[in-house]
Amino acid sequence: MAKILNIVETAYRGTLEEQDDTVLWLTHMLKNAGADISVLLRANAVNYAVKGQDASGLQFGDAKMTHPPEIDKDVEKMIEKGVSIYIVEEDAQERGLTDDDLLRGLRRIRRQGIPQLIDEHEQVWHW
Amino acid sequence: MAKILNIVETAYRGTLEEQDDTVLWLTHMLKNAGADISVLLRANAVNYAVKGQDASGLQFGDAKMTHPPEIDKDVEKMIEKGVSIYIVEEDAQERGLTDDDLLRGLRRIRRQGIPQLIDEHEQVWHW
Amino acid sequence: MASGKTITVAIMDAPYESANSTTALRIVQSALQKGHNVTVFAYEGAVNLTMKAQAPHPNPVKGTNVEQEAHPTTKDWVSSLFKLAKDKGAKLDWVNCGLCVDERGAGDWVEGPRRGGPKDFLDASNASNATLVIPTK
Amino acid sequence: MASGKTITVAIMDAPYESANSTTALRIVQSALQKGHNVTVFAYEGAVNLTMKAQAPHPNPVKGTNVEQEAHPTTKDWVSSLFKLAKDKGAKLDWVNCGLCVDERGAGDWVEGPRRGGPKDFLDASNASNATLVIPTK
Amino acid sequence: MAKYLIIESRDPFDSADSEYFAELVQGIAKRGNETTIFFIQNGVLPARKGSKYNRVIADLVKGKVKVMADRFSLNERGIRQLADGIETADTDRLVDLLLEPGTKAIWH
Amino acid sequence: MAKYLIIESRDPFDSADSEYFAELVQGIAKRGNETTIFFIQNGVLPARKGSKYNRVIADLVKGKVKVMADRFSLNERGIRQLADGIETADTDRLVDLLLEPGTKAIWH
Repeated sequence: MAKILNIVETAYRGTLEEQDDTVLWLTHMLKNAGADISVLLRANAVNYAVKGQDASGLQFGDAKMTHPPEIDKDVEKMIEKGVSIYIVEEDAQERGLTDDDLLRGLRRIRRQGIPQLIDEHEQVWHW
Repeated sequence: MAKILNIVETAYRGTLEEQDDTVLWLTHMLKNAGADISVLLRANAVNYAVKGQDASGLQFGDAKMTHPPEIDKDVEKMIEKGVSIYIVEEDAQERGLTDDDLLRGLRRIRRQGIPQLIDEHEQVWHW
Repeated sequence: MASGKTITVAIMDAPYESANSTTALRIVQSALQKGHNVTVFAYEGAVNLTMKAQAPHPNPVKGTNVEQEAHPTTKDWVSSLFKLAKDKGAKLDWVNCGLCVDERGAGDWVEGPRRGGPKDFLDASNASNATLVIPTK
Repeated sequence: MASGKTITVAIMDAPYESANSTTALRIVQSALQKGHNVTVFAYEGAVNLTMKAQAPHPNPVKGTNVEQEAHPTTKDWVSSLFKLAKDKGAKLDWVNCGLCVDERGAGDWVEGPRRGGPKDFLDASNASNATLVIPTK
Repeated sequence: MAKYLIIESRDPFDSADSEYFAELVQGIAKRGNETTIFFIQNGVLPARKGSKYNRVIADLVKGKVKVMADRFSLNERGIRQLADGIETADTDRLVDLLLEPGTKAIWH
Repeated sequence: MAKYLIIESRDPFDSADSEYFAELVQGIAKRGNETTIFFIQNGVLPARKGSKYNRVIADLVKGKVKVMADRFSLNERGIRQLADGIETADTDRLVDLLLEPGTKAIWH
């Protein structure tokens, strides 16, 4: 079975209406279907690994959004399931993120290490 | 009636399926409806003013695309109808465009002149 | 209470694809809540926001069924905004661009919106206190 | 003539919104023309590409009627690709992501596509000679 | 003199147009216009204290541009500490700003 | 050693990610992989001779990356003169490259 690397770059695209990030959701589904899959969070998607993301409180007329996206929890669940979640250190630093801001269990990678990571996977899907 | 400035920045988004650029098309419709409207082509949309754009030749199975977009001609028609089409000189230069590449009848503007242009219009719509 | 003021908003993004759609609906919500009239010109992909056939779905990742997941649909959000307008004595005029509807097959929509074109947007803008264009990329 | 090779392509963009959709269909066209099998996994907005209710429209800017304008619809392009596959003895397997279809109300489509989910994409990819993911922004 | 309400939904990490746009906003303010920039969606990302683009915000503040950030977008991204000079606001406030007489609203 | 087919649909004028991505492609090639970058859609904009980003293309060529540009996308934008080192191609060619054994395709 092919080793898959899902590279997630685009962040917060339609997440409110979807109640999640569609690529993380897809990754989770593929893992559940037996895929050998890892995730690389890069560019703005490093923010998906920030603790305490809170998208609650939306209301349109009398329609309250009772189940907002909880992307930090989605990432945590994937880590618990054994999905390796890599995060690009420079991308996090540029965005003002410190270790205290980030979830536990992430795998840090430097930009210069990405070509090797890509080489180690048979399928590389950049979303 | 309000003077409107339509700023077009995004380029070639869905133009093949639409057979035109949807914002230029909208501008043309608004002009026909009596609007006092001008266009500022900036960023990649300066390429809409390039002569000889040719999107012909697409075919899917036996479905030939007989009426491809002709964005240069659409811009020309708007100029003929009296719509002022401004183009940002630096944006054209950065993209390797010379005067020979561009349609006639455009109004050149430098980046530093854009705030004044914006001030001269009551409605400024950035697409 | 109705303020007598009107805001016109043009939107272009298809549902579930962009943060813009939710922001636009938040702005409409805030305006109606304050009693302002709102005209929405739904252009291109945004005409899909109001499609009647939208249905909530369960979430197999979380193991929730349709009821537990409470997945929102944009058509329901728009319907709620129409109700809010009525409650506030304000007017919500939602114009779906007709030609955009045709090419997308998006003509069967919830109660409230009407079919129109660019001229409706221009007329609304001229008659409004403020116009905001929210483009797509 | 059928090559026996298979390409899997994942797409996400809604019709009329992005250059990606047309490029994806160009790639499918080239592959089928060469006799390769193609699996398309239409995710999120891309499930709207095949909607039966799509209809061509006239162009009031050019003054053309529906016939003169010959406005393409993506459903017709996809239908033509199914016919091309048949002519070449190749297989086009077009999978519309079911949950994406539900939330968009995009369930009534032209002949050819089938409903599926992420597992279909994974299985197709594992059985393919090449996989290409065309994401959206 | 007019009032400008610039709504910035893009961020310089992703959009090559974002830094130029900040300059444009400064150019508008320099002509004596009362100018507000309102960060929303990913547009709030540079607002986190310590981000690489805090200086762009500092320049805007120095250039007499009023800088606001949408509270919901900040919470959504877990942004708790803001760069100096930013006021948090919501869409209720945005609507009030939109309706101030003589205001031109530009979304980016 | 693998083969990489990188399909670049973005351009550095619009996308702040585009220049970094060119570096990533160089990094992949430097590991000894046979690497092709295929410009398509707005991704062809830097390929026009005289564009500000011709140097990025020159660096790729120097770094042993094969550089191709989609002919349709070039014509669509009226790009007639290309920067040095670029081969024009079409989606037929792209499909052939995709199917070369051991090829990983990455779209950007």
